[in-house]
Amino acid sequence: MLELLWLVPALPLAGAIVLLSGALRFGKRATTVVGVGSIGLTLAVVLTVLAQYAGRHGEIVVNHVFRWISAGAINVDFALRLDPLSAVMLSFVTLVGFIIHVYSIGYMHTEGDRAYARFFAYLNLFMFAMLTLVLGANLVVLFIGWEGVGLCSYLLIGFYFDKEYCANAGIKAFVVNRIGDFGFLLAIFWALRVFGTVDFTGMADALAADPARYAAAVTPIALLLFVGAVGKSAQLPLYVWLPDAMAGPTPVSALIHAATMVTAGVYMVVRTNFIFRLSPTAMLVVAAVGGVTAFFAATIGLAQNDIKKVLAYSTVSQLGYMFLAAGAGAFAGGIFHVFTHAFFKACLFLGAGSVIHACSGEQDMRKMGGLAKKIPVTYWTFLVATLALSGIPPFAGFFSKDEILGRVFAAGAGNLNGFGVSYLVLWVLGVAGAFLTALYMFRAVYMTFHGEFRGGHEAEHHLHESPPTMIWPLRILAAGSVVVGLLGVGKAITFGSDLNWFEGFLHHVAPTVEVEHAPALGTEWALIVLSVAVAGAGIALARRFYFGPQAFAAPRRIAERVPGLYAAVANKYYVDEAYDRTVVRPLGKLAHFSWKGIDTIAIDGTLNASAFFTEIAGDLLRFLQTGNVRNYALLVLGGALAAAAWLLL
Amino acid sequence: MSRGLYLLAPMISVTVALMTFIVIPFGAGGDITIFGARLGGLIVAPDLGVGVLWLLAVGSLGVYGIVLAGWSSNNKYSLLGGLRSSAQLISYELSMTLAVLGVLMASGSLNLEQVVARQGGQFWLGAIPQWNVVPQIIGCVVFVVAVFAETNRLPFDLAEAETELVAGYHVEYSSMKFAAFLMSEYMNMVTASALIVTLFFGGWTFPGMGRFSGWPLLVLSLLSFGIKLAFFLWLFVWVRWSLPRFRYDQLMRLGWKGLLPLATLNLVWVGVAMTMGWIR
Amino acid sequence: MTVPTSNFVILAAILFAIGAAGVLLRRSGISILLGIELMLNAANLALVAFGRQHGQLDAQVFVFFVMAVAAAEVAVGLALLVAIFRKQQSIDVDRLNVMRW
Amino acid sequence: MGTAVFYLVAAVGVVSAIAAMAHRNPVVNVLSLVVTLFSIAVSYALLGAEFLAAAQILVYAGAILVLFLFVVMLLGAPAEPDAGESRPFQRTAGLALAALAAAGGAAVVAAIHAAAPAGALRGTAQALGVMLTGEYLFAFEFISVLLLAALVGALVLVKRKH
Repeated sequence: MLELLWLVPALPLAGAIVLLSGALRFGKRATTVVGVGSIGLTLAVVLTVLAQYAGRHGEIVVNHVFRWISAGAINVDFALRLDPLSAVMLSFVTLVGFIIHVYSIGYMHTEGDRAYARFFAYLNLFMFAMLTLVLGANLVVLFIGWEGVGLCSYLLIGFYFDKEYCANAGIKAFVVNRIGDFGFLLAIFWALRVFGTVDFTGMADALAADPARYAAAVTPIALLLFVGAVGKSAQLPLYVWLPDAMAGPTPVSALIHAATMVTAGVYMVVRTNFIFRLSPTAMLVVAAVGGVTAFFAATIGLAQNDIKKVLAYSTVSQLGYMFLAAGAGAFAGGIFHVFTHAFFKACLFLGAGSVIHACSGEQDMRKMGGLAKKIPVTYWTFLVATLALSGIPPFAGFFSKDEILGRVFAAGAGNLNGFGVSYLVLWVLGVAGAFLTALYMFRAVYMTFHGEFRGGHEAEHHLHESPPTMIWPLRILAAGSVVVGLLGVGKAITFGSDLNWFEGFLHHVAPTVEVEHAPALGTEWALIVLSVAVAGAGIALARRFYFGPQAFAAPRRIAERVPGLYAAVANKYYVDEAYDRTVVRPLGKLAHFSWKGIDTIAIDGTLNASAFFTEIAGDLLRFLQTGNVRNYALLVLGGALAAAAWLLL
Repeated sequence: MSRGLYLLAPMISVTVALMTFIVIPFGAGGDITIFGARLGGLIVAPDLGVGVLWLLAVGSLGVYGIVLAGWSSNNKYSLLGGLRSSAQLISYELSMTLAVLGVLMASGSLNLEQVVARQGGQFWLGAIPQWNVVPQIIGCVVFVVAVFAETNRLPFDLAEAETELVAGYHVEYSSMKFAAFLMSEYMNMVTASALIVTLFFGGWTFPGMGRFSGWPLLVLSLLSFGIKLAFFLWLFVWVRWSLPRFRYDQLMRLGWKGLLPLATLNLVWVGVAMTMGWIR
Repeated sequence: MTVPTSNFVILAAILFAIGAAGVLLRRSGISILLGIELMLNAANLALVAFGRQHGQLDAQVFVFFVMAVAAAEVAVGLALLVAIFRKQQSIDVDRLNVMRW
Repeated sequence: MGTAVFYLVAAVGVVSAIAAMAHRNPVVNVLSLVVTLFSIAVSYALLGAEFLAAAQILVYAGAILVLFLFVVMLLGAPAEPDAGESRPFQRTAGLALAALAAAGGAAVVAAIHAAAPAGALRGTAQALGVMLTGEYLFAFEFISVLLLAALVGALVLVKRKH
C-alpha cells in the first residue's frame, strides 16, 4: 500500500482536472461527487497508508515517482517521502481538508453552478498542492507544493473577483508571498550549490557526516529558508496579507489560512530542522520573530470588530507560537501545536462561517450578540474551540501551548546556545500573548453569542441554525479540539513518566534540542499553573469588559483615556499604511517612471527613431531602384569589377 | 524570312545525320593488316573516347535543321511543324538517353566497341547470346520507341503530318533541298537501326564467331551486322504502314508518362541486377 | 603542341566582355538570357583552362555543375519570359518597370 | 596543329559571339550562340576535357538553346520594338564596363603567361564520374534537387490559370 503513496496527491489533482476540464459546467451534484469524492478517496488512501505505516517505527519511506531534472551532476527526482513528520501532517491535512470540503457543500450551496464548480476545483487543486508540499522528499518538490498552495490561495482569496477588495486581497497575498518565496528559492539554490542535492535525506546525511564543512553555509541557508517560511506563515513583517485574505469564502479561511497552508512555513522549518539546529543565530531569529509576532498579533486582535479578522490575527499569533517553539528547539512541540491548532482553529473558522451564514453575511461583531440561543450547536462548538485556543485544560490547546511555553522557559533557563536571556524575554512575551489570546477570544465569544442582538429586527428574523453538512463538521472538529491534545501530554503533567506519544513519534526526524539543565518538576508545574492562571485571568477580564449589563463600558473608557494607543491598535499599528508609504507607493512611482520615462521615451523613442531613419534611408535609396533590369545588371557588373579590382590590386 | 537560314536548314540535317555514324563499329577486322597497319575494329573514329556521348550530342543537333526549316519558310504550317518537332525531340531524347545509360552501365564503357565486345562470344544456358536485349528488354523497347520519335518516323511524324500540316516543316522545300531532308531522314533511320543493333543486339557479333579469324571473320561480321540492320530497317518500314499517327497530346503523354518512367525502371533494374551479380 | 593557358583565358575574357555588353545593351529579354549564357560559358572556359594549368580535375566538375545550374536558370528564365510576354505582349525589359517606386 | 585549331576556333567563336549579341534577328542570335558554344566545346577538347566537350554540346546545343529557339518561335520571333537606345548612359557605361572586363581578363593573363601547364589532363567521363560520385556527391545530389525545383518553378510560371 505504501507504493500507492503517489495516489495521495494524484487523486485531488485528478478531481481538479476533471472539474476544470468540464469547463466548470457541471451541475452542483456532479461537482459535489467529484470534488468531495476525490478528497474522500484520498482520505481513505491516507488512512490505509497511515495504518500500515504505524507499524514501521518511524522508518523513512521514499517513493520515487520519476526523475524530474537531470542536468550534469544535479539530479532531482519527483519523490514522495513518508516519515513521522509527513505522516502527522498528512493525517490532519487530509482529515481537516475533507471535513471542510463537506462543510463547503452547505456553505457554498447558494452560489451559482459555475462558481460552485470553480470553488471545488480550486479546493481540490489546493489539496493536491498541499499534499505534494507535505510529501515532497526534497526541497524542489516541496517548492512545487509551496507555489501551488500560494497560487490556490490567490485564486481562492480572490474567489469573488468581481469585488475589488477581494481581488486586491488576492493580489496582496500573492505579492507578499512572492517575497518569501524569493528567499526560499535562493535557499534552494544555495543548498544545491553547497550540498549538491536538495534531497532531505541527502542533506541531512551530508550535515551529519561533516558539520564543520558546511558551517559557513548553514546560517544563511537557514535564514533564507526562514524568509520563505515568514512569508507563507504570515509572520512579522510579512503577515499583512493574512488578515486581508479573509476576503475569501470562510471555508477557505478555515482550510488555507488556519489549518493547512499557513502551517507550511512551520512544517518547512521543522522539515529542515537538521539545518536550523546547527545554527544558533537562525534558531534565535526564528524564536524572536515567532515570539514577537505572537504578542504583536494578539494585541491587534484585541481591537478588531470583524469576527474573521479576530480569528485571522489569532492565527498569526498562534503561528508565532509555533515558530517560537521551533526556535527554542522544540520542533515536535511546534508541530504538535500545528496539529491541535488545525482542529480548533478550523472549528473556530467554520463556526464563524456558521455565524456569518446565520447573520446573512454580516461579519461585524458589533451587529451581533445573543446568538447562543439561536444557534446553539455553533455556540457550543465555538466555545469548546475557544477554550482550546485559550489553553484551558483539558482541551487540546492547553497541552500544546503549555508544551511550547515550557520548552521556551527551559531554553531560557538552560541557557540554550548561550542566548538564555533572550529566550526568557521571549517566554515573557509568550505568556503575555497567552493572556491576550484568552482576552480577545472571549471578547469575541461574548460579543457574538451573549447579550442582546444588535443587528436589527430584519436580520434577527432570519437567524437560523446551519444545515447538517455544516453542523457535523463543527461537531467533529470540536470533538477533535477536546481529544487530540491527549496525544502529546507533557512530561511534567504526568509527573515525569514519558507518555508523550507525539514527541516520541517525531523523535526520529525532528528530535527536540535538549538543554543541559532541565527545569525541575516543581518549576514545570509552576509554569503550568501560571499559564492556566493567565488564561483564566484573560477570560475573567473579558467577562468583566464584555458581559452583562456593564458590557463595553470599561473598554470604551480605556479607549477614551488613551485614544492614541487605541487608535493605533484598532488600525493595526498602521503597518499597512507604513508599507503603503514606504514600499508600495515608491514602487508604484518607480513603475510609473519606467513606463513613462524609460519605456515610452527611451525604448519606444529609440525604436521609433530607428524606424524613422530607416524610412528616410529608404526614401533616399529608392532612387537607385530604377525598375530597369539592365540598370541593375550594370550596377552588378560595376560592383563585381570593383570587387575584383580591389582583390587583385 | 532569311534566305541564309532557309538554305542552312537542310544542310544541318544532312551533316548531323552523317556525323553520327562515325562512332558505330560495323565489323571486325581482327588481325588483318592492310598497308602495314593492323585493321582492328571497323569504325570511322576509333579514338573518340566519348563514343556514345558523341552520338547523343550530335544526334540532338538534328533538331536545328527541322526548326530552322520550319521557321525560315515563313509559313504557318512549317512553323507549327518545327515547333512540334523541337518539343518532341527534347522530350524523347530524355527517355532515349536513359535507356542508353542502362546499356552503358552494363558495359562499363562509353566506347561502342567495348559495348559490342561485351555482348559477343558468350551464352546464357548455352544457347541465348548475351545481348543486352535479354536482361534489358524494357530498355530496348523504350529505346526503339524513342528512336522512332527521334527520327520523326510514323507513328511519330507529327512534324510532317500530311493530313494536318500538309507537309510540315518542309512544305516550302523543293528540289535538292527537299531531297536533302528526305536523305537525312533515311540516314537517320539507318543510324538508328545501327544503334539498336549495336546497343542491344550484339552489334556485328554472331554466334560461333570464335571459330573464325582473318578475312572470313571480317566478311561474316559485316554480314551479321548487315542482316540485323536490314531487319530493323524493315521494322521501320513495317511500322510505318501498320500504325496510325498519334495525336500530339498522346505523343507527349507517351513520352513523359510512359517511356520516361519505364526507362527509369530499367535503369533501376540494371543497377540492382548488377549489384546482386545477376548480370556481369 | 599544347595551346598556352593564356590564349584560352584571353578568349574567355573577350567572350565574357561580349556577353556582358549584350546583357547591358540589348533590350530583348531573350538576348539578355543569351548574354548570360555566353558569360557563363566564358567563365567555364577560363575555369577549365586554369584547371589544366594547375593539373586539377575539380575545375571540370565545377563546370559540370555550372552547366546544370545554367540549365535550371534557363528553364525558369524562359518560363518567366513566356509569362511576361503573355501579360504585356512584349519582352522588352525596359517596359518591365512596374516594380519601380 | 593544336594552336592552329585554337586560333580558328577562337576566331569563329568571337565572331559568332558578336553576331549572337548584336544581330537584330533573335533566331540568328540563338544560332550564332550555338556556333560559339560549339567553339567553346572544341576548346574544351583542346584542353583535354573531352567529357565536358561532349556535355557542352549535349546540354547547351542540344537542350538549352533548342529551348531558346522554341521560345523564340513560340513568341513569334519578336524583334526589338525600336532600334534607338532610350538610355544613352546605359549604352556608354555598358560598353565601358564590358571593355574593362576584357581588359581585366587580359591583365590576369599577363600575370600567368609565363607559367607552363602542369601537364596533360584527360577529363574522361570515368575520371569525372568518380569525382562526382565521390568527393562531390552531395553537390551532385543537390543539383538534382535544384533541377527539380527549376522544373516545378517553370511549370508554375507558364501554366495558365483555369
